[in-house]
Amino acid sequence: MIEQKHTITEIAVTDLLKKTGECHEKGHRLVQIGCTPLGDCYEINYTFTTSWDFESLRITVNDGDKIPSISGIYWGAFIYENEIHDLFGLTVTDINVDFQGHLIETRIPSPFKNAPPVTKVKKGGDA
Amino acid sequence: MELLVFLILFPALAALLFCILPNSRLRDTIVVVVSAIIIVATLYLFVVFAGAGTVYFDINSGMISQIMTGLEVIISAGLLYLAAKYRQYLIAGLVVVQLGVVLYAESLIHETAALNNLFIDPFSIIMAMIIGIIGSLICIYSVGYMRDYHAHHDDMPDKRRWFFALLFVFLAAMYGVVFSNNLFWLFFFWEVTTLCSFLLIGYSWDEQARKNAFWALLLNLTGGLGFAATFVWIGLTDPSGSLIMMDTLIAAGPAVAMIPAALIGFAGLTKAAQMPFSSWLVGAMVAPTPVSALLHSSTMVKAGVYVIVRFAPIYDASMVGYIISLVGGVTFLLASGIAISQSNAKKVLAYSTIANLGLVVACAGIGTYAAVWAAILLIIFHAVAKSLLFLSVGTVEHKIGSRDIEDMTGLVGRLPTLGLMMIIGIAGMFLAPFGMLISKWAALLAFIDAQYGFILILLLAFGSAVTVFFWTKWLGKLVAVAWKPEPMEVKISSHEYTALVPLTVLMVAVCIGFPLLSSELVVPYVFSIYGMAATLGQANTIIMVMMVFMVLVMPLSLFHFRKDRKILPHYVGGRPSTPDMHFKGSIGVQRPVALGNYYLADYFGEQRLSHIGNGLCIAFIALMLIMLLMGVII
Amino acid sequence: MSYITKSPWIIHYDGSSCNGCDIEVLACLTPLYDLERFGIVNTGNPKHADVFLITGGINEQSRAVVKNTYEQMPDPKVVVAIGICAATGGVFRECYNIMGGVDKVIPVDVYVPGCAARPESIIDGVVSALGILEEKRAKMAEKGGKKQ
Amino acid sequence: MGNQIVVPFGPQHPVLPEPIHLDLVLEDERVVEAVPTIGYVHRGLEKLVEKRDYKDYVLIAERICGICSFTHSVTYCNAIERIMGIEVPARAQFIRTIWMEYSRMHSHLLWLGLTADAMGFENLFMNAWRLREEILDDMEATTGGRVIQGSCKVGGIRRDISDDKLGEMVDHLKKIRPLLEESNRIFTHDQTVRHRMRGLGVLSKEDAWDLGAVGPTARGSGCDMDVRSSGYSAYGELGFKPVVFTHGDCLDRCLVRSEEVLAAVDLVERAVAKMPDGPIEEKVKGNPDGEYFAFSEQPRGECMHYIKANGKKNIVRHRVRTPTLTNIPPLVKMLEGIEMADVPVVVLTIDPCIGCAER
Amino acid sequence: MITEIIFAIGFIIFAPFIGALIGGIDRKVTARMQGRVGPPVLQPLYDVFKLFEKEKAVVRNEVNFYIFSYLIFVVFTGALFFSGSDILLVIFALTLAHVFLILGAYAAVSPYSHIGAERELLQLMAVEPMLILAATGFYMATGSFAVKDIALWPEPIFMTIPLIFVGIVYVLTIKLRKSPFDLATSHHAHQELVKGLTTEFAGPTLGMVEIAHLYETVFFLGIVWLFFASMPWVGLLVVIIVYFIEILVDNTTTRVRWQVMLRSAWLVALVAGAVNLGVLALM
Amino acid sequence: MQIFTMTKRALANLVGKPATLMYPATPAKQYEISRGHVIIAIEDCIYCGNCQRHCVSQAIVVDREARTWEIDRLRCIICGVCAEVCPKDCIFMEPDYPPSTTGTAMEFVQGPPAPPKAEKKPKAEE
Ligand code: NFV
Ligand code: SF4
Ligand code: SF4
Ligand code: SF4
Repeated sequence: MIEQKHTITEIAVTDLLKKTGECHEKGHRLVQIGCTPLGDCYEINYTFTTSWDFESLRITVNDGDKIPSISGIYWGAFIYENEIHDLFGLTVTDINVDFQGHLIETRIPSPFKNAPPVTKVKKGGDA
Repeated sequence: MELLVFLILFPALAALLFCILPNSRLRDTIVVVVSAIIIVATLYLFVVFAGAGTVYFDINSGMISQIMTGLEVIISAGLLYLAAKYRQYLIAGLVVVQLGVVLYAESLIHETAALNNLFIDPFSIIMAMIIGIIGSLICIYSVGYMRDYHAHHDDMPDKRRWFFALLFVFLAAMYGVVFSNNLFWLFFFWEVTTLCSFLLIGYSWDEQARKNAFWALLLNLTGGLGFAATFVWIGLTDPSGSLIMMDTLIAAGPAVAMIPAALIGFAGLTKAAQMPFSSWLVGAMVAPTPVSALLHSSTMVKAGVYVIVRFAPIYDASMVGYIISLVGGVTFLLASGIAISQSNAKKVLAYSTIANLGLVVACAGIGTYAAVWAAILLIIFHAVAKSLLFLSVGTVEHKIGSRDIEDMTGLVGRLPTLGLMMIIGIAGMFLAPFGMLISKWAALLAFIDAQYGFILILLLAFGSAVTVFFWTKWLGKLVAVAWKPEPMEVKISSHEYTALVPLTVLMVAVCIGFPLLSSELVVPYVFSIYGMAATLGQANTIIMVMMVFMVLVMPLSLFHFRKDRKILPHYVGGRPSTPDMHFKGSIGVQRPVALGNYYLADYFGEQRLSHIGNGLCIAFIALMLIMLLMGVII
Repeated sequence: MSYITKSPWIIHYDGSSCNGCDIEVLACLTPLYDLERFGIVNTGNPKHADVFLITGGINEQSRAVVKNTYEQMPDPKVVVAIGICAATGGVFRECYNIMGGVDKVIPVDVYVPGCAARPESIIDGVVSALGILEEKRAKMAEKGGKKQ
Repeated sequence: MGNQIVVPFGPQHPVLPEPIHLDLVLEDERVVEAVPTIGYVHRGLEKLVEKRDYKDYVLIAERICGICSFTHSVTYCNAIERIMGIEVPARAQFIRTIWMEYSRMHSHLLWLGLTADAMGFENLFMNAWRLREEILDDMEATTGGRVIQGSCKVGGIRRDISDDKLGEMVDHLKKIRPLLEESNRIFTHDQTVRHRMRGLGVLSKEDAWDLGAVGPTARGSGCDMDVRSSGYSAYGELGFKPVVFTHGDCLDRCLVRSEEVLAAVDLVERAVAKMPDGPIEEKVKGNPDGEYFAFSEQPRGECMHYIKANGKKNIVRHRVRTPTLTNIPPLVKMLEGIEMADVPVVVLTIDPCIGCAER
Repeated sequence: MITEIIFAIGFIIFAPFIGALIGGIDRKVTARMQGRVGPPVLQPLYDVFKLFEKEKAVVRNEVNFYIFSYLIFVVFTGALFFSGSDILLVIFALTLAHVFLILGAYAAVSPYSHIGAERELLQLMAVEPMLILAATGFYMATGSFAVKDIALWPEPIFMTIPLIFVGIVYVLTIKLRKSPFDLATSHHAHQELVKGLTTEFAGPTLGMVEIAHLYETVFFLGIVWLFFASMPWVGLLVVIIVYFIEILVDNTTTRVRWQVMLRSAWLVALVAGAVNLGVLALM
Repeated sequence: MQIFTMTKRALANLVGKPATLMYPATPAKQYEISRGHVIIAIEDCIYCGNCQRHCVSQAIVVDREARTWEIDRLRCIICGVCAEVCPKDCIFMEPDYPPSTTGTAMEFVQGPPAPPKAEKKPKAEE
C-alpha cells in the first residue's frame, strides 16, 4: 500500500515567515496548522504540500510567546490561527481576519492550555 | 368678471406689499390673511360660477395688451442681464429670439377690440380651486417653513420678502393662465410663471441652485418658443386675430388648429416636465420645499398640462395627439421606474410628479371625452396628494434632519401625526380606493377605446406596477416602527399645521366626494366640449365608497388586536438579540439590524432610464415636428 | 378534539450534535418515512412551530440560540430531545464545551434514545410528544377561559 | 449608504441543517459583506483522548460527524496502526474501502438533496434522499447502523461481510445505478438548476490552491487533488481516478459530487470483484508511541488525523483537520458579491459539515 | 342584485373550504410526485384550525391590523369577483390587499420579513401588468369590464385572447407562491428567507394569512375559469388541468432569482399584451 | 436547453406506489445485525466490570456487591462494545430500538443472589 511521506523540520519561530514564504514560492499549498500542548510548551506544525508528500515546519513556543501570522502569505491561514488563539490561548499577531477570540467561544477559556482543569469523573457518574 | 380680475390682481398687489414689508410677525400674519382671502375668493368663485357653464368676459384688451408687451420686454431685459452676467448665452439667445418672434407676431395680428379676453368654465374653476386652495395653503405653510429654513441655513442671505412676493406673483400668473382666453395673455402669464419658477428655484442662489434654475429657464424658454411660433402661424394664416382667442381656435377644429395645438402641446410638454424636458423639475428640488410643492401640485407643471388638456379635443384621433400621448405614456413608465431607484424623498416625489403628468398628457393626447375626464380627475387628485406629500416631507425634513426615505423608518411611531398624513398622501397617490387609482382606472378605460390605445395600455399597465413598487416600499418604511420608538419632540409650527391639516382633510374629502366632484365639475366641462361624458357606474361608485369606508374603519380593529397579545422577540436566526434589534454578530461585535429598501439601481437607474426615455421622446417629438413641417409645406 | 395534534409543525435545530441524529431527523421528512403523513411540516421557523426537535448536547454558543428559539415559539409547544447527546450529553458529556443534555437549558418533554436515533424512533418520539402537546393546549385553553 | 440591509443569517435557519452564522450585509439583494461565525458545534472531543482508552476512542472519533463517520474512524485507526506498525489484513482494508465508498455515496446524495432543497427544488431533494435510503439499507444490513457504523476498530474491522452479501450489494447497486444516473442528469441538464448554479461562486484554480480548498471544492476548480490517488486502504489496487471539473463554479462542484457517486459505485464493484479472503483483524497489543499524520479523502475532501502518543493508554494529542475547516476561507471569498438568494447555494457547495469542522 | 349578493356570500362561505380541498389535493399530489404518501386531504383546514388554537403572539400589535385588513380585502376582492363586478376594480382591490400584507411584513421590522416584503413587492410588480392586460383583454373580447357580462359572454373568451390566457397561467405560479416563483415566502419548501414574508407571524396571525391564501386560490382559479365561462364544464376541466400543471411545475423546477421572475413575467406580459391586444386592436 | 427534466420522474412517482414505509402501521425496518439496544442475561454475568470499563459513554454501572447491572439507555450509544468485551458473552445486541421516554431511562437489572461459594470455585478454575 502506497502511503504518504512526511518530513518534519524543526525551525525557530523567527524563521517561520521566511520558511513559509519559501514554501509559498515553491507552489505549496497550506494543508493545516496544528498545535500540540506538551505540558510545558506547545508544538505547532505547519504542514505544506504539492503532492502526497507532506512537509511540516515545526516551531516550539511557550505560553505568552508571540507567534507571527502567516496569513499574509496564505490568506486562508486565519482560520487555523484564530483556532489556535481560541483553544490554546496563544497569541498570533497580525492575522488578516482576526476574530479576536470569537471564532470558537468555549465554556472554559483556552481549554487546551497547559494544565487544563480536567475534572475526574467517576465512571458511570454524572458529569 | 371683477372676481376674476380680483383673483389675478389681488395676489399680484399683495406681492408688491411683500416686497416692502420686512421680516416680521406682521408680514407673516398678512401672508396668512392674504392667503385666506384668496381661498375665500376662490370658493366664492366656485359658488358663483359652478353651474354657470362657460362664461366669457369682454375686456378691452388694447391697453392691457400693451402693458403686457411692455412687461414682457422688461422681463426679457432682466433675463438678458442675468444671462449675460452668468454667461448663459444660449438663454440670452432664446430670450432674444422669443421676444423677437412675439413682437413680430404681434405686429402681424390686428386685434379687434371686442374680444372675450377672459373666460371661466368648469375646467377653469377646477384649476382655480387647485391654485387658490392648495396654492394658498402652501403659502401659509411657507411662513413656518421658511422661518425654520433660515434657522437651519443661517449662512444664507434672508430674501424672504422676495420669496413671498414671488409666491403670490406666481399664483396671480396661474390665475391668469387659467382665466385667459386670449392666447397672448395666456402666453404672458405663462412666461411669468417661467420667470417665477426660475427665481424661486434659484432662491438660495448658490452654485447648484443657480445651475438648476438656469436649466429650468432654458428648457421652459424652449417651450415658450413653441408658443411664440404659434403666434406667428396664427398671424400668418389669420391676421384678423380671431384665432388668437382660444375658444375660436379650438372651435375651428383640427383642420385649422392642429398646428397651433401641436406647438402649444410642445410648450405644454416642456412646462409639464415631460421627457426629454423632465430634468428641470428634478433639478428644481434644490428650492425650498414649499416651492417644490407649489411647482409640482398647483402651479407651473399644472399650467403645462392645463394647456394640453385644453387642446385635447383637437388631438382627438390625430397623429399629433397620439404622439403626445406616447410621450406622456413613455414618461409615465420611465419616470416611475426612475423613482424606484431614488431614496431622496423629494426626488421620488419629483419623478412621480413627472410620471403622473405623463399620464395626464397621455390622456389629453388621446383627447376623447373619457380621456379628458380621466385627465382632469388625475390633475385634481395629483394636486391634492402631491402638495400634501411635499409639505409633509418638508416638515419631516426639518424635524429629523433628512429627506432620505431610509431615515424615515418608523415615522408613524416617532411623529405619529405627520406620519399619518404622509401615509394618507401616499395612499392617495396609488392605492385603491383612493383618487389616483380611480383616475388610472378611468385612463385605462379611455385608452382601450382609443385607436392604437393598446400601446398606451401596455405603458400604463407596466407603469402602474412600477408605481406600486416605489410607493409601497416608502409606506413600508413609514410603518416599520422599531421596537421602542423614541418619541420625538413634536413642535411643528402652527403655520405648517394650518396647511397640512386642511390638505389631509381635503385628500380624504376628494376621495370620498369624488363622485360629486366628477358630476358637478368634470362632467359638465367634458359634456360642454364633447356633448357626452364618461361617468363611473353607480355600482362601481358604491364599491369604491365601500372600500373607502372599509379602509377608514379598519384601524378600529387595532383596539381589538391590542388586547392580550403576547409580544415575542424578533427572529434573528436564533442569535441572541436585544429588543432594539441589535444582535451578536461575528467577531464578537454587537450589530444593529439594518433594513434598507431595494433600489434596483441596475435596472431602474436614473441614468439608464432617462437616457432611454429622453431618446424615445426626442424621437417622438422630432417626428411630430417633422410632420408639422410637412403639414405646413404641403 | 383539537387540531394541534393533526397539524404539528416542527422546527429542528442542531444544538452541537455530530450530525448523525440531525440527518436522521431530515430523513424522517423524506419519502421513506414521510412525516407529512401526520400533517407535520418542517417549518424551520420558531414562530410557526409547535414541536421543537433538538439534537446534540448544547455547547456554549448554542445555548443562547436554543433558548432564544424556544422563547420565540408560541404556546403550546413541546420539546423533543433527539439522540442521547440531547438527552444527557451522550459520549460528549465530559467534553469541556458541552452542557450535557438539552434539559439543562430548556424544559424537555420527550427524550428519544439512540445514537444515532433511528427515524422510526424519532417518529415514535414525535407521536408521543403530540399527546403532551394536546395536554398543554387543553391546559392553556382552560386558563384562557378562566381569564375571560 | 442608508440602504443596506444587515441580516443575521443562521445559526438557526431552515436551509442550513447545521448551525453556522453569517453577518450578511446586503445592498438590494447583493451581498457586500459576509463574515462567518462558527463554534456552534464545537464540543472539544479531541480532549477526550485524555480520558478514554485509545482503542475505545475509535467510537468517539467516529462521532466527530454523523455523515462522514466511517472514514473518520478509518483515518484514526490508520494513524494508530501506523504508529504501532500494525499490518491490517487485506480483506479488512477492502471492506473498509467499500464502506468508505458507501459513506461517500450517502454523503453526496445527502448533499445533492440539500442543495436541491436550498434551490427550492423539493422534488429533487426527495428523490436524492430516497436513493440515499437505498444506500443506507445496505449500510445497515452490513454494519448494523445507518449513519454511525461503529464497525472499524484498531487493527481491522468488527464485522465481516459474507460473500453472498457482497454479491447482493453489487446487484443492488446495479439496480439503483440507472436511478442515480437519472438524478445526475437532472443536475447536469435541467435549465433551472443550471441557472441557479452556473457561474455562481466561481473559485479559480489558483485561488482554490492558494486558499487551501480541498475535495470537490478544489476538484470543481480543476485541481487534481484527491487523497485516494495516494492509495491508502485498498484504493491503490482499485485503479482509482479522480473526478475533476474546471469551471470552478457551483455547478461544477455539484457535478464532481454527482459523478463521484457513480465513481463510488464502480469502486465498490471493483473492490467486490477483487475481494481477498482472509482474516478481518489483527490482534493489537500494547500502546502506541510516536506521532503520525494520517490523511484520507473524506466525501468533502482531504482530512487529517494527527496522533501524538507516548506509550500510554491515553494518547497525548489527537488533532483533526477536516475538509470543511479548510474550505471556509474559500467560502468567504466565494460569498463576495453574490445574491442573497444564492447564499445558501454557495454555502452548501463547499458541503459544509460543521460537526466535522469544529469537532 | 340579489343573485350577485348570493354569489358573493356563497364565495365568502364556501371558498375557504374549496380552497382547503384544493390545497389538500395539491399537497397530496405533490407528495405522490415525490414518492411519498402525503398528508390527509383536509390538512390545510387542520392547519388553519390549529393556528387559531395557538397562543395569540405577535412581534408588534399593529401587524395584526395589517394582516386582518389583508384578509378582509382578499375576501372582498373575491366577493367582488364572484358577484360579477368590474374586473379592474377587482384587480385594484387585490393590489390593495397585497399592499396590506406587505405592510404587515414591513411593520414586523425584522430582517427576514423585511426582505420577504421587498420580494413580495417585486412579485406584485411582476404580476400587476399581466392582470391589467388580462382585464383589458376581457374588455376587448366582450366589450365590458363587468365579470358578470364576461361570464355570460356566449363564446369562449379563450379563443379571442389565448396569449393572455397563457400569460395569466404564467403569473398564476407567482400568485400561488409555487416554485419557481416562491420567492417571498413559500408554504412548505425551505428557502433562504426562512419563511420570508410570514416569518414573524405566529398563531392566529398566520392563520389569517393562510385563510386569505385559500380565498386567493379560489379567486385565481375563478379567473382561469372565466376564460372558458361559456362552457362551464370545459372551464372546470381547464382549471383542473391548469392547477395540475402548476403542481407539476412546482415539482420540476428550482426557485429562480428575482431578476428572472421579474424579467420573464414582464416579458410574458409584454408579448401577450402586445401581440394579443395588438391583433385585437388592429382587427 | 432542457427544462422540466424532472417531469418523467415526477409522473412516474405519481402513478407508482409511494416509497413510504407506513410506520407505525407496518413494523420498523430492521436487519439481523441492526444495533437497537443491548440486553443482558444477568444469570451469566460475573460482574467483572469489563463492560463498564470499556463503555465509552459510561452507560453501564456494575455493582459487584449488590450484584446489579444497570444501564442508562439515554447514555448508551449502542456501539456493542460491551457485548464484545464481555468475557461471559452475556450481553446481547437486540435489533429493536428502545422506546422514547418522558423522563430518565435507567434500566436496573438485579442479578440472582450469589450462588454458594462452593459452586463458584470450580468456575474460577475453569
Ligand atoms: N466529509 C466529511 Fe466531514 C470530515 N472529515 C467534513 O468536513 O463530514 Ni461531517
Ligand atoms: S446521539 Fe450520537 S448520533 Fe446523535 S448526535 Fe449524539 S453522537 Fe451524534
Ligand atoms: S452498547 Fe456501547 S454504549 Fe451501550 S452500554 Fe454497551 S458499550 Fe456502553
Ligand atoms: S462484562 Fe459481561 S460479565 Fe462482565 S460485568 Fe459486564 S456483563 Fe457482566
